Amino acid sequence: MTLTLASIEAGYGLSRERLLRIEYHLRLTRSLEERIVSLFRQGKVIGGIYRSLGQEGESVACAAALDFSRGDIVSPLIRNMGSLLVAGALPVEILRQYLARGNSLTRGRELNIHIKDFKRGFMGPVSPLGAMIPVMAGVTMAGRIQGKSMVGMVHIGDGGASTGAFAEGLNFATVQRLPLVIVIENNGYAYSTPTVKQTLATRLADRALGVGATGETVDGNDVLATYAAAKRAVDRARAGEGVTLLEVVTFRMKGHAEHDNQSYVPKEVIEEWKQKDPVDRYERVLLEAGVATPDDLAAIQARVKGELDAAVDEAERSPLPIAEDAARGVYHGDGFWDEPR
Amino acid sequence: MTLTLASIEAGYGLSRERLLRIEYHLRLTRSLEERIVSLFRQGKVIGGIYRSLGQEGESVACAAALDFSRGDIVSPLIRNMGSLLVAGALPVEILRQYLARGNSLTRGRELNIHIKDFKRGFMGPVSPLGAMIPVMAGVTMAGRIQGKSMVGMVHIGDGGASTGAFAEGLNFATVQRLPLVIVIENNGYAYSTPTVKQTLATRLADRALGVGATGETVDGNDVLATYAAAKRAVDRARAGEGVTLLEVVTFRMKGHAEHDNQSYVPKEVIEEWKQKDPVDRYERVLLEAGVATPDDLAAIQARVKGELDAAVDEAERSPLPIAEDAARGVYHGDGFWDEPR
Amino acid sequence: MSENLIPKAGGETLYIDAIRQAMREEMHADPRVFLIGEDVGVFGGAFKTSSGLIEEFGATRVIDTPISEVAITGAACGAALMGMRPIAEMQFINFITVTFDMLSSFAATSRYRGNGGCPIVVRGPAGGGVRGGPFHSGNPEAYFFNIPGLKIVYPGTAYDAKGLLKAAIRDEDPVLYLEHKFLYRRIKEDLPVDDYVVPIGKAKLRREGRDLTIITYGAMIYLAEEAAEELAKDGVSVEILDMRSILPFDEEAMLESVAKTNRAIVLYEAPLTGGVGAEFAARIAEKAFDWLDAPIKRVASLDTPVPYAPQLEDFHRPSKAKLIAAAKELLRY
Amino acid sequence: MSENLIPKAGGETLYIDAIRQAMREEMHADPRVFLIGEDVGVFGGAFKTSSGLIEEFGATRVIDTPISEVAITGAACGAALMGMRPIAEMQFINFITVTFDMLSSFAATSRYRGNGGCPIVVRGPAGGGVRGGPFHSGNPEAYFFNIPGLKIVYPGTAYDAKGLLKAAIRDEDPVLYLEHKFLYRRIKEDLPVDDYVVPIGKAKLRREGRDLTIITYGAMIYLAEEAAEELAKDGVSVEILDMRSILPFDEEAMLESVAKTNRAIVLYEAPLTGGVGAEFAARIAEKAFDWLDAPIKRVASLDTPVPYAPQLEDFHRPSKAKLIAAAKELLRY
Ligand SMILES: Cc1ncc(C[n+]2csc(CCOP(=O)(O)OP(=O)(O)O)c2C)c(N)n1
Ligand SMILES: Cc1ncc(C[n+]2csc(CCOP(=O)(O)OP(=O)(O)O)c2C)c(N)n1
Ligand SMILES: [Mg+2]
Ligand SMILES: [Mg+2]
Repeated sequence: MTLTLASIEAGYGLSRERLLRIEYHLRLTRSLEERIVSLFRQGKVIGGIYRSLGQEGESVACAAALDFSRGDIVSPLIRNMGSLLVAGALPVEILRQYLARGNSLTRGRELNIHIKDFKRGFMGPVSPLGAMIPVMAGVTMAGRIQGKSMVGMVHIGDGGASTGAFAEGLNFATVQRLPLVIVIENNGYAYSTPTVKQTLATRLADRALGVGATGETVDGNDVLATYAAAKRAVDRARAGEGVTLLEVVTFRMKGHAEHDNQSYVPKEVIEEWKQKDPVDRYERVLLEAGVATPDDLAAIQARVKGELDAAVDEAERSPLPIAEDAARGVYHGDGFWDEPR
Repeated sequence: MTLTLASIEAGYGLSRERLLRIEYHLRLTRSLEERIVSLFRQGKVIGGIYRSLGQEGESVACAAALDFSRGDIVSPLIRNMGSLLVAGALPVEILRQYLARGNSLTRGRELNIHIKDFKRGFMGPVSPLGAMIPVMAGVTMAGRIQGKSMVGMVHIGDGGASTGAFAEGLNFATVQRLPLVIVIENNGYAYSTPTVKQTLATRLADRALGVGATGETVDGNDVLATYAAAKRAVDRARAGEGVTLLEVVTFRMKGHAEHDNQSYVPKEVIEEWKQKDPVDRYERVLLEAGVATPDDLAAIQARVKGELDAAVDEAERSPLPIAEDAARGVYHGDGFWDEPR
Repeated sequence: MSENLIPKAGGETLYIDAIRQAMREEMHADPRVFLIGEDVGVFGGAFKTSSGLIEEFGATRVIDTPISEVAITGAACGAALMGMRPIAEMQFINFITVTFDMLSSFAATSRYRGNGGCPIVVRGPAGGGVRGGPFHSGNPEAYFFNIPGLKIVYPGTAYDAKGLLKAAIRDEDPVLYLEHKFLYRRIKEDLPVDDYVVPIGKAKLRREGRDLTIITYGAMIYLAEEAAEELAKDGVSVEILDMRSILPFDEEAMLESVAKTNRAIVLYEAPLTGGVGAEFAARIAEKAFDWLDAPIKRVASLDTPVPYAPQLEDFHRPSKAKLIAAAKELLRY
Repeated sequence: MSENLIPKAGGETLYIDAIRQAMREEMHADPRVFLIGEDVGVFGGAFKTSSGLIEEFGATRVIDTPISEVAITGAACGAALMGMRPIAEMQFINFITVTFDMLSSFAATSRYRGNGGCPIVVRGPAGGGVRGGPFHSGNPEAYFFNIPGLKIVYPGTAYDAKGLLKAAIRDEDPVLYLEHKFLYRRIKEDLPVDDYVVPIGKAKLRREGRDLTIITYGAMIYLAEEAAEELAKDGVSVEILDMRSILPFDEEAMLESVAKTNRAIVLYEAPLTGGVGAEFAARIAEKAFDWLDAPIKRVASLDTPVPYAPQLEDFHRPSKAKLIAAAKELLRY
């Protein structure tokens, strides 16, 4: 079967505009991360960076299945910068985090993508893995009490799925039939620990079986397939059919953080996954289906470059935090969070 | 097929002697608990009591599948007094716990069946549900490091299976391929919460699927079937085939504790389960198969009565704790635990 | 909901009923308030603290959960961020340790790190004297006391139980609310019919005195009173300050009282070392040094887990005798 | 294993290598010792603290685990009861809060309730100053300080890091071992080649002085020294007591020093309120009252989570300036 725009529209319900928007977000994610790496090398980033190279596909595709106009909320992990961008976080907001600026969303108190804005529909994680599953259960539970038709989506890794918080949250959300999609990113490793040392299960989606949720596994580097699976899960959630545990199979193409050279990953494996790069694959689909021309893709990259030039510039010009502010905004009532920055 | 001693021996590998020993432990458990209830009504029990009526079958059958001479260790829950007795805990030791005596195994510091003796092969739980799963994983891990061929068995309820500690312990023990049998007692309720509010899963044994363990569900009120399933699990564990999650389906015939009149359980359900009483059923099998005569059963009950008369007497004559001892034995080195009591 | 639809209670009220009244009235007054926990709905809670609430407010606002303290408190946090006012019950407060991370990492830091205020209440039966043994007698306030972003209260009277719970529910930040299970059905007070709150962070002077201040909270206020009565017979005039709120606590009231009496005993039910009372003593030692005529004494439980047998538990706990001995030592000073 | 097969190390040693040396030597000397944690094996630990150990001792004694702090510490407890000597690593000490219940309910109470001693070591990188933000800069010692049955140590030197870890591994009770990640590669000392331990519960007088004692531990000993140097220029003679062990702690050494200098500052890196230093101050206020010529001051971090940006974190933390100001205030007294 030859791919055409019509066949994609029929199969996935995605218009040309939305397909190109996905492409834009894929490129935006990858390029923004490259900017962050280069700022890091210049010594401008405070703290570490955690790459999502190779995982932009599932991040963007899953978030694209949400409907932020209906109040949907996504809670990404550190390697889901793409989800945040789809939800409407601005590159400059993410850059200000990495540069620890006083006018960042967290005012320099927190790092990388740990940012929240419910109006736009996102909430970054806390570091303890698993914690966001119960929290997002509560977010969707509140949505239901409030009569909203919102859906929640929360990401967890193959490693994070071993936490008790994950297990409690999954079971709790399932038995309460909450409109929550839990995405397990099986990217082969948790820091240096391969998934075979994390669990004997071969399909992480099978955790769903034990609690009565719906489970599904999808090739996370296939953007359209991932979108389709995420969309099914979101639709089920919105229809009141409860929790889906969606396993996206992908690969972490860089070490855990910049200092980790990934020596524990066999070279062939990295080579193999390079061939499966989600952005390359997606672009081939767009070209093959005649959705976009090489010029269209170049135009998108040019747009991304322009936006990021401006964003980096703005971030670097952003003010540093005021030292004395460290003492404020712990509790309600001191006005800190009402002051403009 | 008519049941005979020979068919039971062939099917379950249980000799007449062992079959009668199981009967003895069933009766001992039930009768000991009745004694505790009567002491409770006399106001002699400190704190509460948690009945196992209706669950003696699975407690005794599961523990009977262990081989304590090989160093096996069982960690029961509050409703598994039967497991302790099979492992060799003495009725007087359990009574001293309830009466909070100074010469109890815990010297009056802990309650009911929270007692431990690794030489005999048992360790009671702490109250936080789920905690014993990781702990027993560690016990079996140590056994393996030490080159022992021991097996561990740990009990958890339908309610306790919702804890993060359970999930972490199950996954950890499974991926480490530890010789551990985890028994989930699905007795219909966790305090007042029916299993349908605990989880959407219909088979709790399916939690095994999500982590790559072996799962099995058995009628916990069928003593022989439960023994057989437990024996399979123990054999697998000893053979290095890893963790089995064994769900025993049973029913809690009394409230959570003595003060709970179980008003939330439909009368018919209780009536229905009364018909399935594990001790009655087991005795019918023994009689039908010609393993025992009514006189044999009466003799066992008489023996139990005699032993318990003596045990209650001894427990009631046991000394109260010495107040000043409360300050001692927190850390190693003050000699407290070396002193006889 | 209009004011006059809110059912007013009051009158002779047990400590435990004060808690229920507070929840009920707040649930009437504010549709954002809901209760979540194990057996809190159909069963009305292990201690019947929430009995009747599910009948009145339905299962969407009185939520029975699996045995999952992390999920219960985590869901409360998520709901709070969405504008709700969850009350999460721990069946026994001991089990709050299971979800320590959710409270310390997520809830306590939420506002500070720009994630928004996280106005949850986590409440549950605390305290000993009920022969509950090591796992059902806990006083965990000190575990959470070095975690900025949390608030902690521990009422000793029915009046405060109601007023502090209302304040906690209305508070914009996460509050740990410890209720003393020994007091549940032993304390009965005449409560106002009209709505009131007891502000978090304000101590209550329970007894005025001249010679010595006992600074305490929770169930220990009654032990302090017993000791004060006895000391009064010897002509010693004891002042008793019920802190009620632990984080934040009423430093001013504490210092004021010590400035007057010049002698202080800090009394608490948790083990001595590392208890909340250490902070109280440290503040006095820094800020009321000039007024002190004697060392600051502490009376607390032994540095051991809580034992089960009555003889052991009684020896473990602070006693009137220990309190009076400490007082006499200070007075001789 | 015969004595002479135990590899001796020593010489110029980084703080982090002192930790590795201690584990390695104890693993050689005692087959019951093993290490368990996330990425501790093949990768050698997130900070490379255990690098080389799996090559030397194999995967049964250096165990890589799933991300399951409850299982890691719980399994350590179970193994300890079986006679082993497990060392459980938390990748960052912050994540110890995930398994608070296992440590407080199970491990701490085990001996007391007749379940047998539970000799585990739980260790992990603690402390701030590394721009780790709210979740990678924690000093959680106070959370565990009101839990009898646990021990807590927090070394500030390479010598103590090695000697205290050996003592912790050999201890018959559960020990939380906090290692300061800022010091890992910044502190280097000449260590003895022969086996030694630093006994748990003994403080170390780091600097003798006459006018004022700074009581501290962990990385703060260096801040205390900087301040002492500066104060020395003004002729002020500062004594510095490095507590090293927090539970139990060396009350005697503390009181002795205060008896000599008559002035005390308690310095710690955790937030002020409810910190371990409150207990130190309270003990002094009770037991050294007669010797005190001035209030007991505390210098600690702000009562906030640890912020990420350098400007904020530096303001949050104790500083030389704050310490000197506190000292001067006491000296003027
Ligand atoms: C509860 C907890 N334990 C340990 C850590 C330290 N840690 C941070 S990321 C990480 C590995 C995560 O692996 P995975 O969940 O597979 O996500 P990935 O990095 O592959 O996206 C670990 C162990 C943590 N953040 N939280
Ligand atoms: C972590 C934790 N939360 C709450 C409790 C309080 N609690 C004690 S028993 C119980 C119900 C247990 O139900 P289940 O696990 O099904 O065991 P059963 O009583 O039916 O044998 C609860 C909620 C506890 N012990 N531990
Ligand atoms: Mg991963
Ligand atoms: Mg049950």
